[in-house]
Amino acid sequence: MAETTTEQDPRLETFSREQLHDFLRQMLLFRRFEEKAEESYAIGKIGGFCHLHIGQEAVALGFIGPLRDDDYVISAYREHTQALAKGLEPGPVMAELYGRRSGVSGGKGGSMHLFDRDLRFMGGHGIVGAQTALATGMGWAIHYRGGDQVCVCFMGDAAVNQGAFHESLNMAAIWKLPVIFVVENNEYGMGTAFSRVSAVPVLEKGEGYGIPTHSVDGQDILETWRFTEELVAKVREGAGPQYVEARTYRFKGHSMSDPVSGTYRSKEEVKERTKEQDPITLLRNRLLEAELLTQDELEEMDERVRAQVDEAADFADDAPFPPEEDLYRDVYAETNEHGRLFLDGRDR
Amino acid sequence: MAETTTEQDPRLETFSREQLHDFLRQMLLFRRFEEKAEESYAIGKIGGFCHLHIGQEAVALGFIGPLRDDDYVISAYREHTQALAKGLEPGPVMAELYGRRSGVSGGKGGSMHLFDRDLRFMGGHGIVGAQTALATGMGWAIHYRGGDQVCVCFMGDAAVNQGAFHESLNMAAIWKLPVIFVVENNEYGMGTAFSRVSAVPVLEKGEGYGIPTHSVDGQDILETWRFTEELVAKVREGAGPQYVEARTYRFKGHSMSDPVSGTYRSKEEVKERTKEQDPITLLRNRLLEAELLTQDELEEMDERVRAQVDEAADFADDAPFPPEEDLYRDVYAETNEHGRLFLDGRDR
Amino acid sequence: MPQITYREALNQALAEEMERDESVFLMGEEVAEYDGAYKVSKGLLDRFGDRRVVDSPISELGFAGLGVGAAMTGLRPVIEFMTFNFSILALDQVINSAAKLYYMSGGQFSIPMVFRGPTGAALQLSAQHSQACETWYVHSPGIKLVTPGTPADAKGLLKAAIRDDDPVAFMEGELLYNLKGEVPDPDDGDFVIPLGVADVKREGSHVSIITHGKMVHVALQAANQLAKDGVEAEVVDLRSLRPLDVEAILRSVHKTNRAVYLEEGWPYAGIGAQIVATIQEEAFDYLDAPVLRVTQADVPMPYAKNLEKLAKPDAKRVVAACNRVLYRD
Amino acid sequence: MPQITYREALNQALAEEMERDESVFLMGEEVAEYDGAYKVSKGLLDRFGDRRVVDSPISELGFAGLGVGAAMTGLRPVIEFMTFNFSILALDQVINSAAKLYYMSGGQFSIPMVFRGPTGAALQLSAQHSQACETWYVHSPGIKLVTPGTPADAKGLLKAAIRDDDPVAFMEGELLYNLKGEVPDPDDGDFVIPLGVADVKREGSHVSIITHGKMVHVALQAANQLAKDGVEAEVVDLRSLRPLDVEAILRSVHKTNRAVYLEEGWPYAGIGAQIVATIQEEAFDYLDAPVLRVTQADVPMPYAKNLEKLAKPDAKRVVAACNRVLYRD
Ligand SMILES: Cc1ncc(C[n+]2csc(CCOP(=O)(O)OP(=O)(O)O)c2C)c(N)n1
Ligand SMILES: Cc1ncc(C[n+]2csc(CCOP(=O)(O)OP(=O)(O)O)c2C)c(N)n1
Ligand SMILES: [Mg+2]
Ligand SMILES: [Mg+2]
Repeated sequence: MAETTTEQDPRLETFSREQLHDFLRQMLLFRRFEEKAEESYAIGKIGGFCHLHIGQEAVALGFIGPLRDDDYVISAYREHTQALAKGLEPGPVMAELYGRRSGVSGGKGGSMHLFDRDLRFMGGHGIVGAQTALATGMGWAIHYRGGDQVCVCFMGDAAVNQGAFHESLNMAAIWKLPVIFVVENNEYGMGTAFSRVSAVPVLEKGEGYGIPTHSVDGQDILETWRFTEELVAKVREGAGPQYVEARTYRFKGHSMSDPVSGTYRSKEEVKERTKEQDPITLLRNRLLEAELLTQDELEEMDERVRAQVDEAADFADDAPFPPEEDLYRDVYAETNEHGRLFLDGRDR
Repeated sequence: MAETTTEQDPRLETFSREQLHDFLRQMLLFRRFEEKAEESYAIGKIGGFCHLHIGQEAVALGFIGPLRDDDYVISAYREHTQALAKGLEPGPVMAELYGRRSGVSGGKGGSMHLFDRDLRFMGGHGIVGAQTALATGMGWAIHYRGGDQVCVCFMGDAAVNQGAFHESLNMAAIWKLPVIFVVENNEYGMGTAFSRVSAVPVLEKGEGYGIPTHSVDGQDILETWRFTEELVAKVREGAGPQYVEARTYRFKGHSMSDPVSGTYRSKEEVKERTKEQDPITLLRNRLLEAELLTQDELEEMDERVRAQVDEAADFADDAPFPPEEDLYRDVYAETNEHGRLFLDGRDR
Repeated sequence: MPQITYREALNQALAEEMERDESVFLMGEEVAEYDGAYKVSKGLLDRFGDRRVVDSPISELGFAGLGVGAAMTGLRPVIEFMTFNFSILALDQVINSAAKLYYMSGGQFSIPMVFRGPTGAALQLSAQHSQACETWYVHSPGIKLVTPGTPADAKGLLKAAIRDDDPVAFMEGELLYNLKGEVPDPDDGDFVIPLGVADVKREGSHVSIITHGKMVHVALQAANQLAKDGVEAEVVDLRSLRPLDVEAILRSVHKTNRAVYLEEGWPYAGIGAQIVATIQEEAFDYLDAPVLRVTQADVPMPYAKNLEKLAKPDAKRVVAACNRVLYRD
Repeated sequence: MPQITYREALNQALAEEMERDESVFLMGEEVAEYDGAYKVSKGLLDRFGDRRVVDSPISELGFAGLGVGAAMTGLRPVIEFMTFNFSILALDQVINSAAKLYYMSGGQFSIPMVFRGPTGAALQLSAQHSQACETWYVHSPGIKLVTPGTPADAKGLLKAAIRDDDPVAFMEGELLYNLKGEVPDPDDGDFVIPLGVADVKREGSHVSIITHGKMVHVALQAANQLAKDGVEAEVVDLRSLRPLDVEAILRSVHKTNRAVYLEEGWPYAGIGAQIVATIQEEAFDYLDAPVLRVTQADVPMPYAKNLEKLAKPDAKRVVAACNRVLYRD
């Protein structure tokens, strides 16, 4: 669990001031982005399911920031901030949430299905656990081509009970694929505490495959970042698949339509955890205490980030809806010359 | 691995002479039954897939013999001898292989789908790993009703890589269901050595669930039997699910249409293992050496068993094929009074 | 008769059947402590305890199989899929176990269980969460499929499905849960609707709009619009897709000589395809026009609001199809 | 032209495409060291090594998903299902990933891969191993489905499927593997048959027997029997079910005015249901009789030899259906 001590963290010295500021700025951006999404959802600009990543920012940044552009990242449906961490622009990401043509998936995917081929952000998947098999395929492809990239695959704690997870870890292990399976253990799958659906802790779910397992404090960006740097270096050198538990906490409800607390967790629990384990507050306090950040710098940073998010929202607002002809576009990559691909008899 | 020593096994004394003879007789029956099936398959009396259990008899007998009638047994498609061990009659089992109305599944199931509701032999399932989930359901039902039965679920080594296995073990663990998962590790899944499809040994595949794991010599009936007696007693008392590796070996090809050896395992390997690890030879030699069996008794026993199998084959030969009206029988248990259940427009 | 929601109707059906028969239990993701993702099982945990109302891990294949195994011993599991979209993971246990075990075992193991949850699209849930799953469940014999469109049908049919000795897929609709309608008071006795009986939701003589599930309401909307034009459409709600009330379909077509099938799902090998084939096999000489189908566009469901609207079948398309078979276009 | 088996034709296609394109690899159970459960991949391990011919664990969902993930990066996986029966376990990755990713990502990630293996029944493999899986694969848009019935079609279509930029389900037949037929010599140049082109396997003017996959041979048998009676049946082999050569179907029906669909699978929401619907939607005025279907009996496949024979569609039933649509019964 995250430290609340005021003793200075010796790791601070191992990062440059710019880097530390950048950590804070990025996590603030994630946070403000999600808050904006929350607002926009409330007024109907975003529809469907919308799962916020608030509280888990240090996992996204720490596990993605240290990657190279040609490394792969894949995730489930709670992936807005991961997309931003991989370099997707806030404007097109917000536009996707708004269902606009300029969205990162052309408005077809929405909140759960953000993609960017060039940045190797491989989605945004809605079937719990399914992305683990896709990630294994990316690991396979790296191995097949003899590259030294890695694939970071995020999943929630509840995903480890899926068969796909099991089959994927096994295949990754036998072929020594460069996949880092990161379980964001935020302790709940919707309204179900992990301890109610597993007889062992999350970390032990990685056993039985011959894969190294690790557990890190997911609220501490210094820890997740450094850990990832070191782990990725090993994987690039052939260490094979890795299983990582990132201990974190979901500050909001499961999705916008679910309550933050309720029968499954108490208001008090949420309040306490939110207060004590906010990755942004933790970093900010450390920087302030260590005099690596001034209050002014902080305020300016937050203002900049807010402006950036407002800009993203404006971009999304101004973006056009997809034209009608997009309905039948992108179903098939290859337009065969023969036969019908669509059997609905509608005019196209 | 099985002992080849001539020192007397102290465990012999813990079984009565009758019991030991019965072990031998039953395993001989299984063996002769399978040999007859092999013969019948060769001349076309049995069709489709036919997977023999030869070499693995001590697993079937040891894990089923100690059970009560009201305990459940479920398996995959290599289940002839398990059915016999649970008390199904050789005649109706053979008749099923022959596809006859008097077969244990009315001729509809065949070799892979033997069933007996009264004897709680729950099949005979053809999708690798699927039976693990069904077994979990039986465990659930026992738990639901507050009974002290157990469910023994057999699977091959290759089945542990299925998602269903993973999901099942997890559910059995969280609800502490009385299911004993027995992996018959005969080292191969068809032509694939287990070590090629798992980075860890079979035993470790049971890790990560919070379930006790065990490994036993599956060629030694004294071991499998005693082990099962003790384990079942514990499970009846609430010890919850168990994971057991029974180390064994497949003496024949994967199914009747596959070669015994080939690119995936050498003739020599099969020859050596067959010679040194035949569960029947091992028991017979021990009994002879310990003077718990005479050569005459053995011969008489084998003759009796052969007669029994011949009788079973005669029964099957004489049994009628299912009548045509059986085609549409047993699709639905409930004949609804309204609407059509069958949409083929055929006369029935 | 009291007006209750579709959600309450399902809840009543579950509670009554669990009360009546100790062998009925409910298992699925979030069904207990959370009262169900869509609150269908609200209060059942409190009432029946955690032995009979059980939260499962996210292991669709596993808990579907668990249900089948429990049913083999005579229990009557109700397995909730949070939505049927996720049940594709479980399809092997549905098709290869639930639907075949009775046959494979020569009639020894019936599988008296229900798989239930919403099918089809809600609003902007995009491709992986918005598909009508009927075809996957109806193609294989050995299983039954029920698709109630109103609160009364939801209650009466769910009770019948739970009592049925065969595996029944029971497909609801997210967008139906809040729908209100008259449902007989529980105090007035057991309200059970037998499977396999279609219901004429509106009488008419000019054209038959045949449909199932939540599309019933779209059909009625279309019929109202047509009525303004003097066209009286008959709306036949199949309610149960297997058993299928072929006689009711034929009765209507004999009367109207024209038919349109309306469904939420995709066209290729959809339910409509089967109904068209059945009608033309059995009522060919009664047909004055081809039987047309109105379906989802043959594309995965897009997220964008405007595209989603285009993709879904609506009353306008139904009216157009009716006009076409009436040669009024 | 050389006569080779369907198995050899597939093997040639795989070898040629792997030779031509480094991004093609083959993965599945027993495909490498064992040369394939049905020996389709015989010799490929020796020729291409274990990087490109890969034995997988029995993890259908996992390795199907692995294929999709690899395809997202531009590789061209050929994923073998030992039989498509087992692929029901993998259907989530087929439908929710392979078929939808291109759409969901707004056209960024095409999925250039092939799922292949036998579909339908062989001999006495009973219920879980004997089902035609076409409907499950064709219902959802985003995937293509090819079902070759002859060695030449097997080769030409597999090569096209591997080169196609979309996910293609390629369904073979256990009972076809030993079938011999003429296939152009590899030395005479690349032999590729485009997807979406039906093939008239026999010309005729009285009735159209439309079919796909191994049923082509049953159709031809039926046509021969009919010919003895003076009835000239046209046998239209669809070869590819999506894209679907609707024009070829209509051409034949315009000529014969009568049609029968023959398929190995079950009737309810089967391929035939779709074809019947399509024909009657688009050629209603050309039909002199209802389009009939000949399918597997609507029951799980029984093991007993005599029942299995009864369950399967055969030439006799096709002849009877043709006679019915010709009003000759
Ligand atoms: C296969 C499947 N089953 C059920 C769902 C519905 N569902 C969506 S998210 C979720 C909970 C997942 O929890 P977890 O994996 O811990 O991720 P978190 O939401 O906490 O990030 C469920 C049950 C789904 N999307 N896919
Ligand atoms: C899901 C599934 N995939 C593939 C098959 C084909 N198949 C049947 S048995 C088998 C090998 C299983 O090996 P193992 O589990 O070790 O059991 P054994 O045959 O050795 O008893 C395979 C691949 C199947 N029946 N089901
Ligand atoms: Mg979680
Ligand atoms: Mg084995």
